Amino acid sequence: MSAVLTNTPTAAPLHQASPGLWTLAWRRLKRDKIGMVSLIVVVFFLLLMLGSYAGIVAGNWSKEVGVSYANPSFMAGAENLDAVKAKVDANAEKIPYVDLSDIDPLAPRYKEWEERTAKIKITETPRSDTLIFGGDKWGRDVLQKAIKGAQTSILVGLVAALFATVIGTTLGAISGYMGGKIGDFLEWFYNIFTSIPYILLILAFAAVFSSSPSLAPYRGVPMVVAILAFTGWTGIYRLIRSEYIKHASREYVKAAQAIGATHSRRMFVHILPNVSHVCLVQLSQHVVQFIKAEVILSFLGLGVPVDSVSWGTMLAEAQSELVIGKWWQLAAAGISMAILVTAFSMLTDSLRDALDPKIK
Amino acid sequence: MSNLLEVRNLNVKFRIDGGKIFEAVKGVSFDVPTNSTVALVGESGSGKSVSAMSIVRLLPRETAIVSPDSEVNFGGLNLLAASEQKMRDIRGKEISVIFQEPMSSLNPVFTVGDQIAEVLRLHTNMTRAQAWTRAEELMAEVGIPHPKSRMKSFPHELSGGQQQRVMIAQAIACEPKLLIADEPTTALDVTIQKQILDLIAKLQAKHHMSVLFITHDLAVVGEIADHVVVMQSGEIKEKGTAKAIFEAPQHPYTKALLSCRPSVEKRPRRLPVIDDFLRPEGVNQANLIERKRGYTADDKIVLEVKNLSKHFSMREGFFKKRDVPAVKDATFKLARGKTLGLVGESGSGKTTVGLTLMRLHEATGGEVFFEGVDLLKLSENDFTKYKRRIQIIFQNPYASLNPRFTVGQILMEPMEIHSIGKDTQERVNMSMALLKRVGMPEVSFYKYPHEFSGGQRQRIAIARCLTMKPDVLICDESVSALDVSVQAQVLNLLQDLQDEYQMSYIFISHDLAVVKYISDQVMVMSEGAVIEVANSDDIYLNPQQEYTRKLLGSIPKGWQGVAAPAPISA
Amino acid sequence: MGAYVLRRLWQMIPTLAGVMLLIFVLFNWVGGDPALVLAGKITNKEQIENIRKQLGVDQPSYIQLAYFGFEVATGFTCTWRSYTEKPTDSPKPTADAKADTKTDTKADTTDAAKAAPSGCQAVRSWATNEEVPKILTSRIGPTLTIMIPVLILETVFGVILAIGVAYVRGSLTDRMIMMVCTVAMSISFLVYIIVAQYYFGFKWGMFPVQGWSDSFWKNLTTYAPLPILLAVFVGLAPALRLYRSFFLDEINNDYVRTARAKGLAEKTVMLKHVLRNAMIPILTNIGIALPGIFVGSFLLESFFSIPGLGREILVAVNRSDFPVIKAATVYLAMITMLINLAVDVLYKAVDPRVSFK
Amino acid sequence: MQKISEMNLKTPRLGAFVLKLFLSICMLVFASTAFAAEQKVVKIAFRAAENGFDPQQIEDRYSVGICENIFESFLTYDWLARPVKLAPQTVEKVPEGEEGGTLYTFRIKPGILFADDPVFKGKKREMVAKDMEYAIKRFRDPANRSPYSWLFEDKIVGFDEFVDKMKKANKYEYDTPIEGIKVLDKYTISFKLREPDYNFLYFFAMPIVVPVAREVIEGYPTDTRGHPVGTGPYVLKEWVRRSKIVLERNPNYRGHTLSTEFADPNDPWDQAAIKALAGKTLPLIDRIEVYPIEEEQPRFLAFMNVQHDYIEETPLQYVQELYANGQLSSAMQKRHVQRFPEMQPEITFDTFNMDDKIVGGYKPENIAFRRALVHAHDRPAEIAIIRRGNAVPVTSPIPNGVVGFDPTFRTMEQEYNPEKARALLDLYGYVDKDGDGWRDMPDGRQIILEFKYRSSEEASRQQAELWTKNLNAIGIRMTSVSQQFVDLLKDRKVGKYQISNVAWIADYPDAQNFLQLLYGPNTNISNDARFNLPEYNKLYSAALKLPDGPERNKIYREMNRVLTAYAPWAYGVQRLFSHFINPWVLGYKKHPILYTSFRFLDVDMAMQKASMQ
Repeated sequence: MSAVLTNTPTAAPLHQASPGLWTLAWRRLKRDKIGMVSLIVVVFFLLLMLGSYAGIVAGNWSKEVGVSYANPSFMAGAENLDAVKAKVDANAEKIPYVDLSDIDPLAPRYKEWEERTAKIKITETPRSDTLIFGGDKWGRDVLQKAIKGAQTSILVGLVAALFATVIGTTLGAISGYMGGKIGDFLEWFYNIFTSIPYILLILAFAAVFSSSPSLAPYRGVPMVVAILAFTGWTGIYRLIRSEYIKHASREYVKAAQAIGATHSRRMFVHILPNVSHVCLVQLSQHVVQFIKAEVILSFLGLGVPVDSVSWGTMLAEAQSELVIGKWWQLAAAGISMAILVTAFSMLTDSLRDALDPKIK
Repeated sequence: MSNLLEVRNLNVKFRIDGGKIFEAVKGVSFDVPTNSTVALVGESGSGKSVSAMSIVRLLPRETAIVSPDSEVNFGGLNLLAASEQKMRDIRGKEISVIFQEPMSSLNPVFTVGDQIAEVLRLHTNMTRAQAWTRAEELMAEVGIPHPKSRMKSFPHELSGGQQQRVMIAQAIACEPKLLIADEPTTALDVTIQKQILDLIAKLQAKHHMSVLFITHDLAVVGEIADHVVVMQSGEIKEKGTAKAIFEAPQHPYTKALLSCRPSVEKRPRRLPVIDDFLRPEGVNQANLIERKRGYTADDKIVLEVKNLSKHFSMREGFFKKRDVPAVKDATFKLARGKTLGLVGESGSGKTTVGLTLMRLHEATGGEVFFEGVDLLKLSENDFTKYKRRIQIIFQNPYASLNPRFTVGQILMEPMEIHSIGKDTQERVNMSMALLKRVGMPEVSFYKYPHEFSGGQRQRIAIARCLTMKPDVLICDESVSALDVSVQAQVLNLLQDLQDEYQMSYIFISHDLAVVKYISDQVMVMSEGAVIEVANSDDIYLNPQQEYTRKLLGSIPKGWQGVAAPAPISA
Repeated sequence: MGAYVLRRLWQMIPTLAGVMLLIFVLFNWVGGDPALVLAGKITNKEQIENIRKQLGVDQPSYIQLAYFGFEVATGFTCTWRSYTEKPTDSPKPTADAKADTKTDTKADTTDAAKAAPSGCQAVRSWATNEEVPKILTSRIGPTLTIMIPVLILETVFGVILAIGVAYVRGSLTDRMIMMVCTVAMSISFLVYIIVAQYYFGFKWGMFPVQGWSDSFWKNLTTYAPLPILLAVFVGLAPALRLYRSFFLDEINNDYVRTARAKGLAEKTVMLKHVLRNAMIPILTNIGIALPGIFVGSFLLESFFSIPGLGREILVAVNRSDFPVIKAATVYLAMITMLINLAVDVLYKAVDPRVSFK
Repeated sequence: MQKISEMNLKTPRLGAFVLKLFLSICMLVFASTAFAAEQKVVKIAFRAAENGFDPQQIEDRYSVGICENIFESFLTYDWLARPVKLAPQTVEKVPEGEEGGTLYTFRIKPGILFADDPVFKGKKREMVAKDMEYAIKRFRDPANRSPYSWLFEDKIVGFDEFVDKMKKANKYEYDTPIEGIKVLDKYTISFKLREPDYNFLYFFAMPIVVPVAREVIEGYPTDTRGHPVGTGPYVLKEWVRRSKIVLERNPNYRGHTLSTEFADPNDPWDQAAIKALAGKTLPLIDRIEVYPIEEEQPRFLAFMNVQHDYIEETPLQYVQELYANGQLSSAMQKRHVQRFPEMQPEITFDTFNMDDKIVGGYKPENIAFRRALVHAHDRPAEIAIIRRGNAVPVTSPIPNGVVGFDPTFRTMEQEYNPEKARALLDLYGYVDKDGDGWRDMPDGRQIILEFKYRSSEEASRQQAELWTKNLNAIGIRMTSVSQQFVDLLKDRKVGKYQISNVAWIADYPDAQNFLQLLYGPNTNISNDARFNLPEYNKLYSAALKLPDGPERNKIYREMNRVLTAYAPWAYGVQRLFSHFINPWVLGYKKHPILYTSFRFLDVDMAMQKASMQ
């Protein structure tokens, strides 16, 4: 339709782009202080995520800049727990090395090797005793790690929610709009998923996906996303379906039918924009839900692998650290997650208020 | 006679979105004399309900602000300043209220007996058993059959009329001095409306109470009111005795309201609208000339419907399905350039006829001939090219336009689908022209539906149909949701367009007066069956069927002059 | 109503079949090779083949599906052999295994070309060889010991608080409570458990750190309180938010205005009219949550060493103990459907508008 | 008593009835607690769940650990002897290998009874030679799917043929005799081996190679794992699978004593054990409650909160809390808790897939590549951080504590030295050829290594992290893939991996149990590195034919040298476990091979009661 607007006749009276419903919703949102603050926090996290993705932020998260479990700077005075050095038996040092030269295929080049070795010098950067928010067991900066963890967790949450929304919306739209046999079939499909308790469904999917040899290449983030999306679409489906049923009987859709609009046109051009706010709210709600789920899955070892750090793997690691008094990783992961999730939930509430035509 | 209630300088404001303030009632003052009926009349947004609710302080407390210098004196007490405890004693005992939607106004999970007894137990010292017995008596008094067994019914088990009777029983239980009736009959069918109005009148007389009757319908006012207060945009335009208002209206708005509503008796060429009365030159007398209506022998028939039926199937018990007939063997003809009115109460199947004709529902049986082709037998594809020939305008102007489309998109969509106009530019031009034709500024093209009022939206919906130049236009309750003044404008527009394009209308409405005004022929339906089809004048003057007679008899007669009691000085 | 219940039961069949199909597709096609789970740390091909044969995973998938259906229907599993091989002598029949002899005699006469069951016995866990139905029934007790109090407390507190909050809606108190709820909901359950177990259980010694006994009372009074409190605390915030929204929805209804117009005090309006109506969506919500109590909270159960179903399922997931997961899923799906039906029938008690058609 | 109840009968008022009921419940509760107090009870946690107690069906340490107490193997280990030493348990003496180490004859002590069970129909059932024959046959019955069937594969004369015959008949006939297993009389059984095997006797010290009564196995055909009936000191009293195991004294048990012959006079633990247990008829503990707790925090906190008597294999991250810088924490000192350090006969290692195109191969450059990886692997960091100091590096596949361990075998080839690693890679042409910053193969192929690790195990994950970090540091690209335990096993078995880490604990305390992991013909069975070097295979076969002694040790040393040169494994560590024992637990001395200590334990009940909740 944008073509229409660019082709407007010059004769047309002076006009200003009239505010559509989205614009109005945005205006309403702008008036909502809590909503705006939440939005800023969420956007901040998203930028952080993009930044860490691009390597601008927390690019050095895996660098071991501190000693093991370096104290947070604000606790600089506290006793640092030195990693226990391997106790080497003093006698062992005196035992001569075994000579392999008679059987070692590398023996002919021993001398060359030694010479080269002498030339190589690897210098280690000194490690700091304190880090801003403390260090983990390898001496990595917990704050950077939390940012990197945010990247994974948010990515998983966002992408899984996006997929779940797409699945739920598509199926819900078809079922709600078409009804009849197709609707019955999709309802059946939906009933299957909902008659299994959600936790069990996730665990069953996780058990199967993670032990499937054919899915092995997709382990890690893609698999967590798939597990969450395949199990999490049902709520969206239900809502979108009822919205479609409601809208399909609305007069504007009847009017579209009357003027000869095709089914797909009615489904996607007419109804979809009118339920899109529901999708959006569902999307943001599911992001929250999935971020929380990712944490638990990762904790159980069914989520992302440990080398791609996430809030879940951080919490799994931090669990044992609390007992030995190294609380900062738990706090970093827990608090950053709480901030994002709180902001996201509040944004969802505000979005719902702003977008819902009823509350206006 | 003294005044039971005096409203003085009532100001009510609402906090709305974005910290803005909306002034709903601006300095309203009126009296309700003892033992009389005062009607508060106005169109939507006039502030009539807000005024009434602020008397009993039932406005939403989060948003409503009643200005402190307002006064509502009831028996020497300023209700607006009374304690909440005092108000609770007054509500339900001294002043009762009945509302527009009886279904939602009754608590769905309690029996009606409980709900009536509750108010008795609250305000009197009756025991549970006494209250129950008294409630039963009240049920009988408001005319509910088998009150004993009905007491144990839940609201949803009663019909709309009975529900409203329960509301009334509840309201009069403690013999209040004042009954506030907020549009109590608007949601009801015309025959039920009459019964409820009669009941209120009867109870008012019997219990010597006063009634503050809020309505938009002047015809109803004429039947019951002693005093009339006319409101518009939060202000009182005129107040006086019913006689004074109906016979000698002073304010142009009152005059307009009185004359723009179609009546059964008169059928001017064009209905007068408010603007007519505000102009110095007044109403164009040429428009008031009576229009002749009716089919004639040489009318060309464009649409012929034979034995049209539509059944819906409902599930019942284990596996069983039951057919519920919505339309039974409807047969009628539509002449070119003429209007067929379809009247009936809710559930009569009149809307189903319209939707089935357009194949928005698939018909169960029958034939619909359009230019010799049976539309019902066509394949989906073949039918597409006929779609533009028959169009429909729906009831709810707020729901029939896609809120996410601009008006331009709405108007151009059918043209694109049916390849009307050779390119976008031409379509834009045609849309602009049509907008102008239906009385909308061209700039509307770029706006969204939510920026328009109900009447304007209905114009846009009409313009959308006009893009396809249809032969038949089905108006499904198209003016029912509009205020009377707007209704008149839209009816005029429809009439003008018919005159201009020689379109045929199927005009579906529950409003007998409007149907009478606009139709050449009228078809009366009841419970899916066609009761009677005849030229409109014939049917109104000389109904053949008992049902038709009953229906016509229920039309509020408006001000009859004789029925009203002697005016009482304020 | 009888007809309604009958029809609903009838409608469960395709859903249940679907659940079984889903589980089958998931575990038999997507899932890994179970034989390797069962093989030990030193294995050879022959052993693995032998296990595959015993499990029947070498059969075509439609036979496996039929076999799975049989398992679900009867709770029994059978050893599958192809027709060329004769079944072994069944062990001497004992009270425990009456089914053996019956199916064995049948197997002798089975049509060639068909796979025949022999040596039927209850479906067993791959890991512990425990009968799966027994696992499910014996683990349900501890789970319910935790979850029923959780559900009751959560509902009671949720409803009471929600009424209170809805009563002062829009006030600062309301906004603060809602804010606290949102924040409380944002912290991972894991954090709560880890921190609470450490501080309440260990540091401050208010509760035992973990454990379970054979005595129901001891469990309920000693071991269950901390997990229950945690679950209630975590569940309360979302419940409160949800119930509050139910109350607010109801408050905006016309009948509330009618009740006020009658002169009822705000308290009566809330506690009588609104509460009764809000109970309908609340009941729906409980109905949705109810099947979940059978699964329990696997996190709580593993952290507090509660021998419940959730922990069992988690262990099964970690060990790829497919029979346990499959059976738990199918049977819990059945329970869920029955609970849903029961809730729908119960509706009638709360909502007179419901009619069974 | 009678009088009281009569009185109550005469006043059948509800109140009185309730009162009586209440009183009797109180009495009952009191009585049961009083009774319970007389029993010596030990409560501990297992770190993982058990699978059941049919000795011929299980392999996990926890189930086997329970079996140790219910069943009795022919031989066992002397409780205090270090290094471990075989001792007779139900046989009269440890037999000598006859006919060049191919014939072993056991004479069972008469009068050893199985625990009572309904299948014995009230009669006492004596354990006889036939029971062992039956048990051995069970290992290869396909129905049992025994993970240990390999013990008796290619081992006893006629056994493989017997199994083949049974398979053809599709019927496992226990009554058919096997040539190599002879029941000479009621109490005598002999085994004839195909090849000499001096480790064969160790099999008979395994708690799974134990006689079982055929009536029991056939009496509970569907649940033999739930009905263990043995001759051991304890019977399974209660079993809530995966959450509670209760053992109680076996009344039919004849009792055993602590042998002090090989005790170390300088070892305080030995002396404490002697003081507590010597001369007494064991066992002293009446009831043992074992709770499998898989989460580490609760298992640890349960000990800290004195819910359990001792904690074994304390999670490493918590050890520091109790024991740091060579001494117990003050809190533990106050509680008089003792720490028992234990080096178990196990090692961790990373295997390279020798068949892989990048990490495999026997050519000098292949060897150089692997050796470079080994040098790059920061084992000191692994020990310090992953193991938190609770480990020592190993230099050969043979851990300390098994027969054949050579404490003088020290190599520099397995030591962390990134400079050497870089030099070696440069030397053999593993340099960056395409300019992407990562090293490539000498022939120009890209190197992207993949490290497969077990997803549910924290240490395994951290190991993956460390490897990735270390290799990236020397310019080799590596990614890590987490896998469910089962899949990892499978991929390793079929050679679908490049590098992966694993641990191996001794089934029996002989080096052969470890060295077989690299024996060429064991590829696809246990040789996950798929290492197949004729030199090594020859040495392995030669060692098999020799009894323990300097001659065999020489061969072992040679084998270790070969392995060091070819580097099919990167050696990891031998872990140091810490067990913490409350002061009322007496005589505790953990045996390196046997998993549980209940049979040689006592408790100071007064102290226990005062401290435990």
